Amino acid sequence: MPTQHTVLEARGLTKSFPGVRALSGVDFTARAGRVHALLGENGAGKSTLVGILTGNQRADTGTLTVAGETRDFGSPREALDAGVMAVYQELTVLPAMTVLDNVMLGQEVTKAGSLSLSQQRSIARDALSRVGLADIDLGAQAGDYSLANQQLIEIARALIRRASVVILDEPSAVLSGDKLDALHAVVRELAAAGTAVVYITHLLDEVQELADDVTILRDGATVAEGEKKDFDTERIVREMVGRTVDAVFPEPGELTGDVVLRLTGVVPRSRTRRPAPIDLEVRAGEIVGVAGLVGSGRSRLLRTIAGAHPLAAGRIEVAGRPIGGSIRRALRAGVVLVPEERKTEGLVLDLTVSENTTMAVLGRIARFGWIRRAVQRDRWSAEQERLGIRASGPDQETRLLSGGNQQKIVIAKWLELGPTVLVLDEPTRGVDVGAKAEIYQIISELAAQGLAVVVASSELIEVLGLSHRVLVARDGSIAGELPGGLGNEEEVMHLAMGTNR
Amino acid sequence: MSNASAFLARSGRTLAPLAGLIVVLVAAAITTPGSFTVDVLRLVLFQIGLIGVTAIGQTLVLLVGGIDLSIGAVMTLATVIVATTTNGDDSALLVAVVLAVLAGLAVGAANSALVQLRSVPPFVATFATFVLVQGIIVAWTRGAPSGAIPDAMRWLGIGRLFDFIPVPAVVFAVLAVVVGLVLVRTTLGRRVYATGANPRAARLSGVPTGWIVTGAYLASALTAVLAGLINAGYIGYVDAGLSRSLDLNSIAAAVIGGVALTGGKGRIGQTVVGVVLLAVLLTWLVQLGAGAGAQLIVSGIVILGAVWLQSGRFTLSTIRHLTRRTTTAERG
Amino acid sequence: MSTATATVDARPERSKRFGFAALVRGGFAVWVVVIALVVALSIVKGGAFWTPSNLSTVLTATVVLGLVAMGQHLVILTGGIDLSVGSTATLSALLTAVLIDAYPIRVIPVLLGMVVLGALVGLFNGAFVAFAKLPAFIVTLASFYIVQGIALTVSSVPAGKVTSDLKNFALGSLGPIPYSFLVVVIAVAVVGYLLARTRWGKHVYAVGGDLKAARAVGIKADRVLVWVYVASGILAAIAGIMLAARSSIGSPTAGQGLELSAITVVVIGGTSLLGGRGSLFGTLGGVLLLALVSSSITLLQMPSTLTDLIRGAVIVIAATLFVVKAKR
Amino acid sequence: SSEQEGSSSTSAANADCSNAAAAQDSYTKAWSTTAEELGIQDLTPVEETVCEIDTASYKKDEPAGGYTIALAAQGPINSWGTLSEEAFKRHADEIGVSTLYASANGDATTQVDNIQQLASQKPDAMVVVPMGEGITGQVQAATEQGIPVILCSGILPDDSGAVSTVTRQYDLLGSAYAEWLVQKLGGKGKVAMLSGLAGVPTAEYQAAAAKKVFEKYPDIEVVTQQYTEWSPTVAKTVADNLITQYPDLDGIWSDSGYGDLGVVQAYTEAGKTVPPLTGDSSNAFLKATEGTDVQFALSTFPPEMSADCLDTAVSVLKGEPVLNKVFIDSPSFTNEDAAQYVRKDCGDNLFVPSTLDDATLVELGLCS
Ligand SMILES: Nc1ncnc2c1ncn2[C@@H]1O[C@H](COP(=O)(O)OP(=O)(O)OP(=O)(O)O)[C@@H](O)[C@H]1O
Ligand SMILES: Nc1ncnc2c1ncn2[C@@H]1O[C@H](COP(=O)(O)OP(=O)(O)OP(=O)(O)O)[C@@H](O)[C@H]1O
Ligand SMILES: [Mg+2]
Ligand SMILES: [Mg+2]
Repeated sequence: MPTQHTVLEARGLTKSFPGVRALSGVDFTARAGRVHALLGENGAGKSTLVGILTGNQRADTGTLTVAGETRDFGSPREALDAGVMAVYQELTVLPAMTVLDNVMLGQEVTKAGSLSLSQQRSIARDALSRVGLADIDLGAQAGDYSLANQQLIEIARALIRRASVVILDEPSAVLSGDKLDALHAVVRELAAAGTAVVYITHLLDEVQELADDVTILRDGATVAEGEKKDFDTERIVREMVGRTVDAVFPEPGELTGDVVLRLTGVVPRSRTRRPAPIDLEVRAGEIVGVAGLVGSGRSRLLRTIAGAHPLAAGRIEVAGRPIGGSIRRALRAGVVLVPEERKTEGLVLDLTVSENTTMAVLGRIARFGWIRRAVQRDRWSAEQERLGIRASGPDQETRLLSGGNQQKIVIAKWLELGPTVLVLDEPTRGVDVGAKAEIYQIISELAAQGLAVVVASSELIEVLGLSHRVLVARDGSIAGELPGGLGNEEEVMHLAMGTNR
Repeated sequence: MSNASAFLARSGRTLAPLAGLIVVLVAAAITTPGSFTVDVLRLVLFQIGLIGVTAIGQTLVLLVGGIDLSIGAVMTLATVIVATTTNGDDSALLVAVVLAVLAGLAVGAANSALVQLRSVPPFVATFATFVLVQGIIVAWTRGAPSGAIPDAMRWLGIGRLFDFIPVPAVVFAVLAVVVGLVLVRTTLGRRVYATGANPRAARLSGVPTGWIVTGAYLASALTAVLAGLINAGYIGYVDAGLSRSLDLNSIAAAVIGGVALTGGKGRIGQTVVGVVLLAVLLTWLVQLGAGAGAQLIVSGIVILGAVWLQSGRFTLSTIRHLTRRTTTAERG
Repeated sequence: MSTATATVDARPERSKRFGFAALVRGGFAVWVVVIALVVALSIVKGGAFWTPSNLSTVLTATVVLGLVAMGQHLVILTGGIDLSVGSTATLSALLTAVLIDAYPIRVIPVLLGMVVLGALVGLFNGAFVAFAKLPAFIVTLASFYIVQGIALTVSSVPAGKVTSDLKNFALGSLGPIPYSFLVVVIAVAVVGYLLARTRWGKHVYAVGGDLKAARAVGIKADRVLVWVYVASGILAAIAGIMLAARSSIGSPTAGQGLELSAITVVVIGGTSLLGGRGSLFGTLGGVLLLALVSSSITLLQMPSTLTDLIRGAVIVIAATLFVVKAKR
Repeated sequence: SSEQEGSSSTSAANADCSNAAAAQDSYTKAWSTTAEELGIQDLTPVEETVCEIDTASYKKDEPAGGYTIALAAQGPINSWGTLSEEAFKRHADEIGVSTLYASANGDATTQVDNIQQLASQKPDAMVVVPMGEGITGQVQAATEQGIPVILCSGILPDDSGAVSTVTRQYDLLGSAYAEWLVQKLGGKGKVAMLSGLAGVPTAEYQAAAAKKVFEKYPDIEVVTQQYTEWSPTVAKTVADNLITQYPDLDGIWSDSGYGDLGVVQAYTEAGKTVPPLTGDSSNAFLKATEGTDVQFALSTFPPEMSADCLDTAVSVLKGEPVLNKVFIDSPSFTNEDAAQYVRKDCGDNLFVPSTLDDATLVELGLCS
């Protein structure tokens, strides 16, 4: 076994974005030949740390030492030259380029200036075999492959560059089954060869299986660090969350209302396979959770309900009236969507907070098309108070707000409309812990006031904790239904992966 | 703190073209000292009117993330229609103007259809309609548009308000104020900005983005028709030769003023500054007696300089970046 | 050292290798139209279309546009646009004639000088795009004005004279193949090779496809961008040389309007203006389409008043059919 | 070699120059007529070698369907182009010639392709309306293929290989306008020059000839040269600027009557006297200045000369001797005779006087 010396060490890193303090004092050490699990809730700052270690971002303060030298990477290239590389959470696979070109990108093999195709092919073929993609067509466009295979392609790319530190940011998020096994084998292989592997994941089973060391971030700071043997799953969760888990979720209210939302034989349009039809009824006051693996079709189902994704078959009714297929019809019926991608779909970041808040009710704050600014300000103040939004004033640019406050503005925008069905997709993604609890509280109160709520999340605990009942999505359809409340995690996972019974 | 720096950045964006304007004015004062007269001012005002009207339409299209290269062709189309249908007869003017407006709307609709229904990049779509409209004019008039411009129209081009301000400048001012107010103060304007800055979010919020984009192209075509009428009124003839070049002035004006080519960012006020800068520049260059070559060179430098100044990479953010780096160094 | 791991399901999720979308993506769609047009012309004009002199006419018309379009193709692949190519070709044409002024001994140095000139214009564009991070549209619009202005300052009238060798090269042909076509063939070979078989070529696609991703894998994106504009400038300058050689003199209006034709050609060839996606094959099809259209208007003796109309209609139709759908 | 090519050899056409005296006479006559028409005392012809050439080598028996003659035209970008094309075609019908034609859309680069394309269709002869010197090489190529080329309404360098050039002389127009202006101003004053399009020979040659004339008079000051794009709109904008910048301007040399429309408007609207000006004779200008005391000298660059070009081409094919340069003699006049020329029944786009018959002009929508 190679020596287990420290190859990378970060001390006291801080980093602020407009409105958000992403890192506030992170310490981190990676050692050769070991798999180091970097853990933390959504928004804890893991990816930001990766960004700094790889030269994509610059720390505001703090020091970084790589192979004994103090470094301040100005570009990913400098980091790569120093032997630090990453497989990013956001894929960097270029869909229009071939698999071969993607794998070899940035590390092309040339002979006299000319790409050496045969050598490239054999190198790529070898790397792809190691991640389980031995049969992949090197000449096909990468965009034609599933997200999971693209993720593996990207990992194959990382294998070729013999880096001393390899960071994998949530590589398992889109993988399951054989593909996950293939990934784990590769990680072990890398560590065995003396590479320092930094492994970011939300799956705690993986930590137990793979990790040698553990570092836990909370709210942008290192809260615990040590060898894996000192961390059992319970401790990890406690350190990550910083409080006991079930205290966060408000108790789901009594169910008394009528059915508001009804789906009969709904099939969202799909480019690939035709999923089984979905039937669903949601009552006023009810919170229905949707769980599933990445790419299982949660978002697609939610978008279909809100009219943002076309319907291939079936009927969607609100209070008995059909609404399917059109955003504007859905909005008129009071079906509103808090989308997964807050920045690209939820908000117009260039506009002010009050402008975003009133975006869906422009007709109401205006007289003959003329916006009454006082009304706009009033609406903003009302929502600010109701949801506890922290912003400097009605004219603050939305871009400058923190994730949680931005998310609250998306919700505020819909509350202004007076919705009957609230559809939330990943409502707490990129939201810090404090704001998370507040958002849970808001969702639960809204349900109690008689809204029908559908909420999807990749965080199992969140779906289970919030909902009256949980639907489990698999392969674009609903694989089963379970009662809400914490404790069903394992069953949900079985349903999601199709491994039960 | 962040608010203050945001304010600085924002005012930097607005001040940059103003700074450019001042530079040009100073240059003019030095090189052609005789040109600071009331008469020259009137000339500048007229230029402002002529360039400005189309610049407003162009700004709307830029705001929704498009670009309109077909303006020059639509201007000529309007002139030709008025000349041929009226043949100088005042009583037929109304019908002619209606026809010109309809023709303009048809071009705007074609642009919008290409861009939205077929996802043709606006640059290519509007260039295609430019060539097509050009072709229609030539095929229709056999290259020699006949007819005459009614006298009633002349007022639009050569009239003066209070015996001084050229009517085109007044038309531009009114248009700028109206469009400016609509953009900033009405639901329509809000929807335009939302559509340009983030079409997906806007659509999910119930904004009919398709109609907004269509509206922008239609509005741009209408301002082109108006500019065509102003031109016809100014000279009183069908000047078909004018249409053979793309009208890049409207784009240049908006861009100099700081309207973003990427959509969703820019105020009419910025376009106005850009228009004034361009008008002063063009007038000054003619006054200077600069050759055709020098005029182009200076125009190019001014466009680049103005945009560079506002890019923020030139001044404020660079300074901020530098200060931040030093503090890091001190603490590190 | 590689441990054998299980093979996973590596079938493509969707296969877009066939069908209209794939045709467009691969740049084949426009060739379908080119072939249809050739068939139609063969039927209507019989042998007249296939005479060596007519073929040579069509091929000659592809030379200047083809050179400029290839540069534009590179720039558009990176998600940029180059409006200055027409002016650059003009300035290069003018200076070629003025500086050579019929002295054979000056030919080589002047031609090299023109290539350097093109590279300098490209460097100017590339530097502002890559380092000042200004939109390519504005940077190249400005240099479009500036370079045209310089050309008019050099001479506002046609001036200079190339040597008879240059002229004979530009005007001569070997049966249906004009000598000047050789220049395009070489340029296609070079650009095609650079794109397909060099590291730089791959990086061009990567920078256009996803700038952040390209940087993340260590690509020197700024450098790639600068070189792309330099290449475009050089190709435009060579196009200018061809313009001068064919005219035998230089003119300050020689390359007017080339930039828009070039952009049009690239787009109808199936290249996305958003960058990262496009085939050189399609761009060449676009060049041939425009050359065929303008030469067949004369071949078929269509009324001259319809020239612009036909050209406009072809562009609109081609754009409608062949533009790669932009993802919002 | 470090020698400049073609610098020593003089025009090859001179070698077989015959009957030179008569030809030369016809050349100087065009100058004296113009001088007379405009009442100019002193108009010295620019030196020019005109002579008769033997065309026996181009002689070709007329085929059954008549000769096929190609026209590389300017294209219908303005009424001049339309009229030029129309006159050519009508005359071709009259004399039983079939035509091929191509439109350059006003662009030299396009015309290069046009000439090659037309040549590939093997016409018996080709008439080219040159869009610029840029086409010289291609014209040479066409002649080398054995197609006699007649240049029409424009000139190219002597080595273009064209058999004959049929045009109204640019030098004559530019000089005559300048001399008239000088005489009007009594040899003393400030003059502005307004040319058409920068870089286009039609504009630049006339301006160059005018500058030579002005240089002869030390008291004439050319204060500025601007471009009008042959557009009254642009000309008016330029004139507006002239009024403010040079309030004491004495005369305006311009190559375009259509552009002059803008000048007249600008001065009139500013309440100033229109300075004496020059240009080609557009009906619009005559109509606009009717009944005013604007002083002007106009000459003509008749589009209908394309018919003469066609005749010359046919002569060449028949082996009849032609002149190497046929300088069209066409009317010039001043404001005093304007009433004779104005066509109130016709539109603004007409160049007067037109040799096309009224029916044709009506059909083209130029007259009613
Ligand atoms: N470019 C940015 N601009 C503004 N805020 C940002 C930016 N990048 C990250 N943030 C914010 O910084 C915080 C930390 O984000 P980061 O992506 O590092 O979290 P993470 O731990 O990787 O979360 P996840 O598990 O969801 O990937 C979040 O609040 C996020 O919203
Ligand atoms: N960025 C993407 N590019 C291509 N296909 C995608 C992308 N995102 C999702 N898909 C595909 O769309 C289908 C449904 O995805 P959907 O987003 O609804 O799933 P999800 O369960 O919400 O996953 P996620 O956690 O990514 O939001 C899947 O087949 C998936 O592969
Ligand atoms: Mg992350
Ligand atoms: Mg999702």
